[in-house]
Amino acid sequence: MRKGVAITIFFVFLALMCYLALQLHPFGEPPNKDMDQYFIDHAQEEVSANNVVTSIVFDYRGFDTLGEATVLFTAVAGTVAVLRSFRFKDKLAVKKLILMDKDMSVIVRTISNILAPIILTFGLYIILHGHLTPGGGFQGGAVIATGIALLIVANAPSKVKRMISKDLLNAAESLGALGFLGMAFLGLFSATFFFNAIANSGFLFGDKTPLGINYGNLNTGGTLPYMNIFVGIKVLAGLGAIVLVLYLLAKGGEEE
Amino acid sequence: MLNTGFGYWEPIIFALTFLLLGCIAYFIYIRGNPKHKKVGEQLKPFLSGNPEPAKELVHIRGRHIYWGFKEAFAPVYRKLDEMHDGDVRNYMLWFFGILVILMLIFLGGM
Amino acid sequence: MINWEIVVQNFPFLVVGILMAIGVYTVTMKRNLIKIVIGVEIIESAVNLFLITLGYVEGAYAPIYTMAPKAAENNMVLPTPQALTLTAIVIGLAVTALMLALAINIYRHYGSLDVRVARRLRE
Amino acid sequence: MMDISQHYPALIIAIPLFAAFLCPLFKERIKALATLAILALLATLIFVVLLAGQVYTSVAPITYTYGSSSPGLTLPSGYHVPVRIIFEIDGLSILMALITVILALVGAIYAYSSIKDESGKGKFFALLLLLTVGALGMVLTGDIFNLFVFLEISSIAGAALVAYYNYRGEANEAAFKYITVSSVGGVLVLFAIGILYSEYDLLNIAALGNAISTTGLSTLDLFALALFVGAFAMKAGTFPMHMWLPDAYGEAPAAVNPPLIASTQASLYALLRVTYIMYGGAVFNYTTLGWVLIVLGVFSMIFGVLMALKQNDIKRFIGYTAVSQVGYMLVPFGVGLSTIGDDVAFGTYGITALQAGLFHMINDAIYMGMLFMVVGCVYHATGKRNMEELGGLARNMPLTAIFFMIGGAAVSGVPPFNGFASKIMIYESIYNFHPLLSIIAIVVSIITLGAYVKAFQGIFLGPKLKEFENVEEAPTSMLVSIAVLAALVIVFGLMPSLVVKTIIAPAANALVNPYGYYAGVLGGV
Repeated sequence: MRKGVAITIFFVFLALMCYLALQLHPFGEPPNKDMDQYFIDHAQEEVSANNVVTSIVFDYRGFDTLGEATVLFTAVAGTVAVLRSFRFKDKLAVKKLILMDKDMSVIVRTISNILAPIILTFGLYIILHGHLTPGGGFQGGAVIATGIALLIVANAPSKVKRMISKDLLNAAESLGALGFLGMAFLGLFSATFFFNAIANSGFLFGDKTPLGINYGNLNTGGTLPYMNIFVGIKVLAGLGAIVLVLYLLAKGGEEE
Repeated sequence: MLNTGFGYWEPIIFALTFLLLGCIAYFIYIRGNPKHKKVGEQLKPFLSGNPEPAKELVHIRGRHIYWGFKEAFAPVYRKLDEMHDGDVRNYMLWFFGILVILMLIFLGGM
Repeated sequence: MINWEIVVQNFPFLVVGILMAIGVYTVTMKRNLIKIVIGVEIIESAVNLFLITLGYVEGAYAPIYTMAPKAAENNMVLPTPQALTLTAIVIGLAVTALMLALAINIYRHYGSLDVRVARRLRE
Repeated sequence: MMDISQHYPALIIAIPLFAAFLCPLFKERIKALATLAILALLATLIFVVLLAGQVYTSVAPITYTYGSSSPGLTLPSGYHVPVRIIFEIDGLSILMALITVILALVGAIYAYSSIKDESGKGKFFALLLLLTVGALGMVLTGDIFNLFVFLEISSIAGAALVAYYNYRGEANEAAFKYITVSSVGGVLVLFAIGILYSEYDLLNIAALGNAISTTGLSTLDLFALALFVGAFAMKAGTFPMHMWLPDAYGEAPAAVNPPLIASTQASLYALLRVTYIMYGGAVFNYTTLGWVLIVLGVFSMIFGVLMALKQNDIKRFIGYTAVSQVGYMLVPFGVGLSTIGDDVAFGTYGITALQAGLFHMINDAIYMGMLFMVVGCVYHATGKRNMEELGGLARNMPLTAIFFMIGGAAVSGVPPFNGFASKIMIYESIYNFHPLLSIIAIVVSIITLGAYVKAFQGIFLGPKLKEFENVEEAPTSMLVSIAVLAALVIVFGLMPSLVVKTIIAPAANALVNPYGYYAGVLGGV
């Protein structure tokens, strides 16, 4: 009975989705590009960024990105809160995780020690060049977080706890989020919330970008590079905290 | 005064009327027999001569209330219990079912 | 009756629809909580793919001016869907992290990841 | 140099967000955390009230353009579509924002005593503030994708808070169900946004509405509408997509219930925004859409209250009555929507139904928040939540019992409390649309009263039980926060006409004037 209903719904849904796909505009020929043409035409002079996507992410729709950073912050806070240590109060609880305080093999540790600095450098590059090339704070932060994750999973929980503390990561995350919010507030004092106050002002990262296709000037972008850096800190700390909490939990060495 | 289009509702008048009626009720209450004794046999309930059980034993718990109503609606409740089986997949199934029905209604009916 | 040219041209959109339906199947039929998380992820990926395909313009270049080829001038794909997808991916990541954390806790309490076990709340 | 009065919309979001980012740094210091949260929410409340003054005195909706060189510059000079994120605040938005902030503030005051003995307090207050930010952003924004982002913030924060008592298996289970259902709903909203984007290349609600009304309704628009209606109705907790609601409400800490209710109401707001405003300018068959809402509403009413009647768990019981109250809002909204094409019917009862629905929406938020906190007090004092094990508590907790009585009377529509004021408006306006609807509403109201009598008897009446001899009245901060809402219940009940005239009527008028909303962004269209 239940299975039959589910299969029926699945097929009706599939049919509706296929019908929808055929109703959409032909692939590769958007019928209307009013808003996007504005971004392509004006991103360089208004935001002084070569990367149009980053200029949308951090300037035109910067408020969405604040929301996005908030979502990540919420998820980290939520995950850490949900996985905080507790004493079982209900009788049915049976599963206790076994403590496994062991390093991974020498090969893994050596390779991860060699790779981690390279990954960190690459992540920094992605963060700093977010307004010129593909990438930005989120992507770079995620890359750095993989480096941290590599270091975490290669070592024993007791060693990890000495290396990185959850409090440090939490504080770094709050700092990144507050810095991002602060950059948004900076605009409030000159025009509106999220106004790009530094672009074309001559301050650090405040140069004008040459219009049209160019080789890229790192010293452009206004608030974009600052926001990228803060978001990068936030993302690497947040993802690092999630990996750390999950790892310590899986190995049975959760923090009190 | 709240005008509902076909009548009105004035809570202040209602509250005043309520107070007035309360005063009248209280007036009748204080006119009662002052000689009524607050002690003795007459306070106990008469249970065909049987002794009165302890209060804790006759406490009616929440579950017992509306037993008749629940019995009368038993077939409905059986269906509803089946539906609320706590399986997260069924939650999704109801959601997608309604979604599909809505799509069909909207595409066909508008 | 079906216009096959459109079917071929809109194949990416069809893939999105099929992926979504697979996600629906996964969340309504699979019994393992982790598989349900995967099903939600499939639906999320389908929507992300949908957004990205919306921005595609035939023969156009990435919307980045740094060292772009000459032909890219005035011939770029729509940038907004890429920005939206970036946001949607991060949101999807956040949801997944929280769902997995909750699944871990359910396992610790109930000793199982079966949805038929994880239903103490009913009626 | 900077005129602060222009920036209220930005500050309303930024202040609680700032406080939320600070919260984890305080860790377990409950006093500092509660002070921070309460101060931030008080500041937000002040800004919301100031913004309300602006909204009620101005003719057009207030707009705030993020990142442009001046807040009122909705269109970049010389361009015909909005490109930035715009907050557009009309009477309805500000009504929802007011109620959201009040509920969050009350929840924060309540939390001070109620989570004293738990760990992870910093995270708790951060998540509480983030839940509020999510609901506030949803009701203030004028951008459909931004609405999706805030929807996700509120559902993730909500799910994490539902699982806050993580030593209870049921709490984790409820949170898992909640996040699964709401994330799929959110993703489908995003799908609908993508469909609309593909057609019009716009994300602003006003601009989209204008585009839909000028080009006419296409198949794609209807697909998007179905997805929006389904997802938002599910997030609002309508039958038969309500099953997550009693789970989540029942397992959440009582302090979180008021903001959770606010986020549910925000989803209902989004449903109204999409149906009345975004699709309001297009010519299509409103009656079908109206009847869809009415049918969903009637089912929610009847089955919600039937399930409530057999509940023995005190918090799930109130969760099911919340489902039934959602029906009371959907039915008048559906009636208003069905009559929107017919000027005579709309003038005589449609607008009253709409006002009644909006009035019931805020009344419901107030007394439901109050009732959840009252049963939270009972749980806090006794550690039990099954009516089977409770009884005779009125002797130990007289104030709690009185508050429960007020809340129960309000929810079941006993005069002179606020529930009656909005319900009489609902009965009389929907009677003209279809008498049967009115009869069902009245019968459900009676069963609700019966259910609350059962709960009151089960929890508070009966002889003094041995195991509850040492139970004490709830702490002051919990009682104060309940008293605030109880005062609102009584004030709204005694002065309904004033409330309707000052805050409800502007909201209803904003809702039926989609072109005014479009003009707020696009200029004189």
